[in-house]
Amino acid sequence: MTAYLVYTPEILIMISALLALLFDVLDSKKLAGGIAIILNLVALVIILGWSGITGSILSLPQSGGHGLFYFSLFGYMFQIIFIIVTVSVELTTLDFSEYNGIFYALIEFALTGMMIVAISGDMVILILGLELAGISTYILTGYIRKSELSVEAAMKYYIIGSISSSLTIFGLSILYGVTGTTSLWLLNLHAGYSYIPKNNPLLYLGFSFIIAGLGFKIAMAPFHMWAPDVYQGAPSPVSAFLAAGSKTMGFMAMFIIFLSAIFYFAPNLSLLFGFFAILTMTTGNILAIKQRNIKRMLAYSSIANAGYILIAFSVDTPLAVAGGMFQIFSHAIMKVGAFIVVAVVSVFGVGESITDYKGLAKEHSLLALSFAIMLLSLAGVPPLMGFMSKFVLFSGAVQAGGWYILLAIAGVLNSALSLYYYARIVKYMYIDNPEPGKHKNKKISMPIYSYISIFVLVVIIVAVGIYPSPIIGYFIHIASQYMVWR
Amino acid sequence: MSFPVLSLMLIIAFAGALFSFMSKKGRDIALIFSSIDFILSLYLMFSFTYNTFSYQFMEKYGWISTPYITANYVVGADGLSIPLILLTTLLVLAVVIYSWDEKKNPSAFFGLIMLEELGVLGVFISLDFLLFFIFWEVSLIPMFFLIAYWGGPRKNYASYKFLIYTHVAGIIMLVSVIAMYFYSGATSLDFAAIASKSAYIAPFTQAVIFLGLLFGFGTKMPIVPMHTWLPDAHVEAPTAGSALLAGLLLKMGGYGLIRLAAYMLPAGRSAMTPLMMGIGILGVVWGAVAALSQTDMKKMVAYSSISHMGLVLIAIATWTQIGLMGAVFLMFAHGLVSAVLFMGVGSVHHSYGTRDIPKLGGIADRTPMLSVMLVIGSLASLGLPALISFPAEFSILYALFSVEGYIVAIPLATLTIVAGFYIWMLQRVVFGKYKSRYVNKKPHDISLYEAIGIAMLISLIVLYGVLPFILNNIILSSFIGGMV
Amino acid sequence: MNEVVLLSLSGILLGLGLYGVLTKKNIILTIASIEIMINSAIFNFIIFSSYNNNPAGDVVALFFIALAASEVAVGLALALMMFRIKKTLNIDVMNSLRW
Amino acid sequence: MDTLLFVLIPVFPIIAFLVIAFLGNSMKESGGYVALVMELISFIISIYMFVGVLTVPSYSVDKYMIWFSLSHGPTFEIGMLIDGFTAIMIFIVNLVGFLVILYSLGYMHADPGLARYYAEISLFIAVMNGLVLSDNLFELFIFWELVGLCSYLLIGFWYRKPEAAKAAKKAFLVTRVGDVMLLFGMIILLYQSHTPLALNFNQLYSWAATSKFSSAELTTLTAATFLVFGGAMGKSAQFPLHVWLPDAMEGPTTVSALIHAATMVKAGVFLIVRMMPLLQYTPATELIIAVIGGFTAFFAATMGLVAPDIKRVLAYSTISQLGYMFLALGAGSAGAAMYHLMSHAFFKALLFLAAGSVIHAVNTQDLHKMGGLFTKMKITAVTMLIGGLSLSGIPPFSGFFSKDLILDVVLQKGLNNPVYMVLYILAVLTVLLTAFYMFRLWFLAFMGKPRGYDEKHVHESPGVMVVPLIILAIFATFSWMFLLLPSFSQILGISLSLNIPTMLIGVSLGLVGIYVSYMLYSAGIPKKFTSVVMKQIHNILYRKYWFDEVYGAFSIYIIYGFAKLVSMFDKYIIDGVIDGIAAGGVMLSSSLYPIGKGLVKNYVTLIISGLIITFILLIYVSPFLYGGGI
Repeated sequence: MTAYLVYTPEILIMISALLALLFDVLDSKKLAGGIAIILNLVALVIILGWSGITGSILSLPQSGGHGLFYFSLFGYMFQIIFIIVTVSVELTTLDFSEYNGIFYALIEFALTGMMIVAISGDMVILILGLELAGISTYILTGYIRKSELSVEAAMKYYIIGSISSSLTIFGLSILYGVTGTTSLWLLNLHAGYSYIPKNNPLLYLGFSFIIAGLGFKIAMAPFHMWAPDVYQGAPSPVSAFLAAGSKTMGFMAMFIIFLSAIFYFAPNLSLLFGFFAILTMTTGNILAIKQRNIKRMLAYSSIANAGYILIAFSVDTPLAVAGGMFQIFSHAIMKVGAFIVVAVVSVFGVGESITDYKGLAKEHSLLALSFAIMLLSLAGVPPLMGFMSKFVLFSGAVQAGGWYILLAIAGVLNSALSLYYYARIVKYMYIDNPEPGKHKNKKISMPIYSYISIFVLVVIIVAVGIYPSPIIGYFIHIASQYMVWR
Repeated sequence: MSFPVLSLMLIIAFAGALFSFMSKKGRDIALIFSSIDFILSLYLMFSFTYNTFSYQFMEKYGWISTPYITANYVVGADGLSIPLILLTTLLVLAVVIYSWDEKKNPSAFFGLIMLEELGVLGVFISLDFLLFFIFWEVSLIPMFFLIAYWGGPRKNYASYKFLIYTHVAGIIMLVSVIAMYFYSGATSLDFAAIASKSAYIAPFTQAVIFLGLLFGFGTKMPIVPMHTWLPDAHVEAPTAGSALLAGLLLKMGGYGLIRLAAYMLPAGRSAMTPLMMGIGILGVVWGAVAALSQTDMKKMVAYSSISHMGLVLIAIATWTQIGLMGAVFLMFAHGLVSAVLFMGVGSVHHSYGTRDIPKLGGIADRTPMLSVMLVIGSLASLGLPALISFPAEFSILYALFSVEGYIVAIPLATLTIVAGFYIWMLQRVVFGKYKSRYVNKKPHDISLYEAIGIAMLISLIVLYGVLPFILNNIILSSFIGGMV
Repeated sequence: MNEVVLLSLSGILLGLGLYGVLTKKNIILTIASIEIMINSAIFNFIIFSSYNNNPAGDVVALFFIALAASEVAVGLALALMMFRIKKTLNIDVMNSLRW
Repeated sequence: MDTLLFVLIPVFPIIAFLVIAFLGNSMKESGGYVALVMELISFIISIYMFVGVLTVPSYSVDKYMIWFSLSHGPTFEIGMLIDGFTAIMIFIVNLVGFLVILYSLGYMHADPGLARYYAEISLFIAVMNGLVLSDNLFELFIFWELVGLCSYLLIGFWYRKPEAAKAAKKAFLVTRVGDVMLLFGMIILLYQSHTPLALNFNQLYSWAATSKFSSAELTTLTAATFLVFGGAMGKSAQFPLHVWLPDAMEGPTTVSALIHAATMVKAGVFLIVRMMPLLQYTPATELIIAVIGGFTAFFAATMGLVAPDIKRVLAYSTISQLGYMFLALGAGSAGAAMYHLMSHAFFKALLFLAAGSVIHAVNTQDLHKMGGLFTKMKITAVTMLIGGLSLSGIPPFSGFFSKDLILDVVLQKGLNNPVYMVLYILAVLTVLLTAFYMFRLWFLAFMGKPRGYDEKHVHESPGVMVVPLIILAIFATFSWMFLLLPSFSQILGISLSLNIPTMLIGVSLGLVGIYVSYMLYSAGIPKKFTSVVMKQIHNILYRKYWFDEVYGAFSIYIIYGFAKLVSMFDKYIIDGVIDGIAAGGVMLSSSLYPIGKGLVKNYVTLIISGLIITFILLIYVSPFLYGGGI
């Protein structure tokens, strides 16, 4: 029995998904959401308890399910991010009447998939998790059935997503063919054995496919084209979930797979990821400048952030990997917050066009302040969390020396570029006057749950920004552990 | 550990900003809090221990301690920072008084000014790089808003230009310092820790890092050719913004260049000395000459700032005692003088509705007080002895001659041009026939608040011009001795 | 030799799938093409399983067949919603989300 | 003598300045009395000093306090050097200053800017005293600039007149050129001498006396002294920086008398007097000083011949006489220069004040509109005549003796050096010109018939204006008697040794000049010149050799043009590049924008191409970079 205790968080979340389905039948939306949130939080507490303190009940890392699962601080860290993101999104949707129990069920299923990816130790489990999350989010994207945009986004997401997952599977199959095992951790163990050829072109081909497939999930250029469309078309909470959760899952999967791959051809991957890092961040930032739709802009900003995070894959030192994880974490928090704000202000009749945000601070000062903090944090303005994570990440690149410093320079220049479009929105909110006829101030009840989630996220952003020491230390610890496995 | 006066100053500035934002009477709060900060900085100056080559009023608390990145909350002051701290608190106080009659959203206005004080003070007192950089960036945001909200017709362009330029400069500087940190193998991001190791970095690496720092700090100073943001920002900024921008923000560049670049990377500095000299001299000439052809008074003053900052760069490049003393003193002097000039120009704009030199004329007729202040400001800026800039400029020119010889003729000759555009401006604007076709038919002389704000600065301009040793002794006894 | 032929077959399947995705205008056909792509990957697993004398690949293939089926289900549902709104299954009309 | 008492000499005028500056607007006329009383006290102290020094001719005291010091560098100080030269100069400054303030009570009566006037005059006297008392070059430079500032402010006193504003600007900028040279010289000297106290005169002297200069060091020293002389050139309006002084006549006449005749323009001479112990090691600089001085003396006098403005004639005369002083200095005689400085101060102040009296009466400065004033303003006419005779070097007026001393010194030097001989001839010719233009002025103003002024209102000036004239006339006549005092001669190192032949040449040329002008002008304005050559010469002189035009063109076309170019460069090149990059980014953004056209197929195409790129990078590109390979 105790052997199954380790699956408690996943099981809890699965239960919450089923309960949500049940309550949907009973037409009790609040209850569905509430129970999902509570169970998620319980799971979160458990994971925090396991991972936060050394000498917890689990000795990490350890494998389970005959090698199908692998429990590590590293995985738990990502699970924490997934749960925070999901809970924030769910809290927000409690305020909106259009989301019912099915929504919570789907989002909990997606969360389950993500959680499984985080602890997966085998290709099968990895793909199952990815697909579970993927299929749930395809549906979530099309959740507003009446909306043409929503459905179209779902369709596009579905097509691109399934093509990508087929590419991923294809790549994994080649990996299996060359190495003879589907276990990723075994793969890692076997990597040192001489019978596995190091310079097998098939292996390169396999990894190319995997990169293309997972590049879709993390919205890496040139696999990013779907992201703006889908983020724009999807309901805002779902966009938040996609940008913060689904993308993080993609990175998680990449971390797991390239744990072994890096052994085979680290320098080649280094160059590859360096190239994609610069391409992705530049594409994201350049294209974000001209966007007129706030959600598209946030999507491009998300693409740019993927570029920054890719630096960690390229540099591949403990500090850089820690920085990459920190950046993943902070990006998830900031992006989910930003999308939630977008969702909330739409309730007040503010459209999705960037110019609709003009003069927002005059009417919704708290929302505007939170949004400003999130945007400035995304831009990397100190002393917010986004600055600290970029600082650690670029420090990692600089520490590695050599041409990696170019990555850091490209990163900082891009982040300067990004300041332009983030600051523009902040300026719109605080300085410009509202365009006439906008801001039809719908009289509605206060979206109190959304305010709570926004408040919590802002507190995290500011607090981690001001006192980042434990978080940085935690990430460095995880990163070192991750590096040691190699 | 003694009384944590430096942290207290930061807290007061922050509290002032917070309360100003929240209160309806932002200006009263800003006045009270900035006065307290000013008094505290006077306390700093008077309780300063002479002839010790170490930081004083030190406070140190742990902040970030991880295997790779260690940073602490360390603040302290020495002879380099004390004048700049004094300048900061004084200028903010003067600006608050000067802008007393601000009508447009005053609470936010004064809150931003206090926030600016927080950032700039933080830059001058923090002795840890991460802390330094945080304050560095904190100082940008309020200025961006000051320009973007209270600015002139092209405020959009100017505010973004300011933001992007200085932000790019900041992050290039960030990367350089991180490189310095890792290449030196320092134990933490403390200035002291980096400084104790950084001299052992390979010379070529030092030179590269130094170049990055020069770009970062230089853009802020600004040095040619990264200077074009300054005139635009000044022209569009409100008077208070211009005064703070020229008075304080430019000094951050010079300060950083001395403390972080030139001091910590001796080999890099000596490799880059010719470049710094060249750029400095180019800046001196460029700023002065460009100022000559400006018709907008604010733009003219802005270009003269570029010229003066070129002198500061030269002084740093000489790396001699007298040169550095001159650099710090000139930064202090220029802070006061440019603030006076910008305030004067702001009042001209306020009274007559234009700053365009050809459209003005004979304003001494209707606004004598304002004219006197403009004259004094101009004279101080062109380096008239017995006013504050002269000892500084002389020291720098002397240092330049003692290092590079007769090349000093170029900046010296430029002094004529500097005098030229100021005196010419005075002839056209202040003197001559009164022109009656102004926007304001009945121009009024400056208000009491404006006058007090300017007069505070002018009195110091005269005081330090006549008795420069008050400040020089602090600069010399502490920081120079420790550095050169 | 055997493997090479079989792998070529799976490669051709992948190419066919891709060709279908790129050329077919009908959403249903596109979904079918995607299925072909997934099948090529599954086929790969089976080939390698026999090549490696390792049953894991076969197991994986079984898993993924189920997966592909659920994916198709969702795809068809979405296509249905699409048809309700746009009254067409032409994939090229899906361009209201752009720049 | 209590040296500390002399600190008070500049202090009292400063008090006057502060009082008038802050309370002046409510004080109106009484501000003048404050200034007068304070200046009187200073004047009395300076008499005390003068007398004291005359009793102890070798008196030389240097009192200083540290200003600021560097541990690896010079110590800057402020202090007082009191010796014979100081005492003489202080005496002149305060005497003329006092008289001018007294005179102003009448002359500036009811001017709206009265408070400003007295404040600035007091400030000027204070800083001029400070300049004279300075014991080091650095301190001297500070006061040097401050007197320049006062000069600037006072020239532009009637700032509503555009000409006045323009003249003030010109004065400031032209002297600024000199000041910058002086600053340069100071920097070189400071670096070269390494005196413990920066640029302290006494220490400089002993440094120069004790060190053995190599030829390279001598070159440096020559450069330094020449640059210091550059400062003097600006301040004392020597060729080619003379252009500002005639224009400076836009200021009130009292200002011209005090600043632009008697005191400030002498600062350059005084500076070189202070530098004489160094100059003796640099004959090249001495020669330059002599050449420029001698040439300026002649050159300015020629322009004085035709100037129509009464004050401008005197201004050219001042330039010319300052040239004499520099000639003397160049010839190595500080005493002769100093003595001429003294007598010139008296008679030129007198001439200006008298001219002021005339202007006060007729309300014009144009000589062509005067005439026949002798009967109406007898005291003014007579005192001005005395001044004119003194200027023209007619015995027994003091100008005769001082000018003769200079001619004598130059001649002595000229006997060994042909350059000085040429200069001597120039100087002698200048005597002729001087007498001519001076008496042209006098005859045009006081003789002949009235030419278009309001005759009814013309009357002698009030007592406060006349008394200074009389006092100055006495000094202009009898100041040569100082030379009879042995101690005075000892201070200056000269004596009243009459060299009959040179004297005769000088006096006779002076008389010829007077005679010619009498022939031409005693009956009014003569007919225009008929000869083309004369017309051309007249034109050249009248247009001041086109110096203003050339300088104007230089500043407008060269400097201002360059400035325009630079700001164009900023605007179009630098900003153009930056904005271009920004615009390029935006354009790139816009052009990348529609990629994909929102069509899934295009997205898939991109994904496939990305896949191919990945494979190529992995398998082909990386191995080349890392030396690995498949």
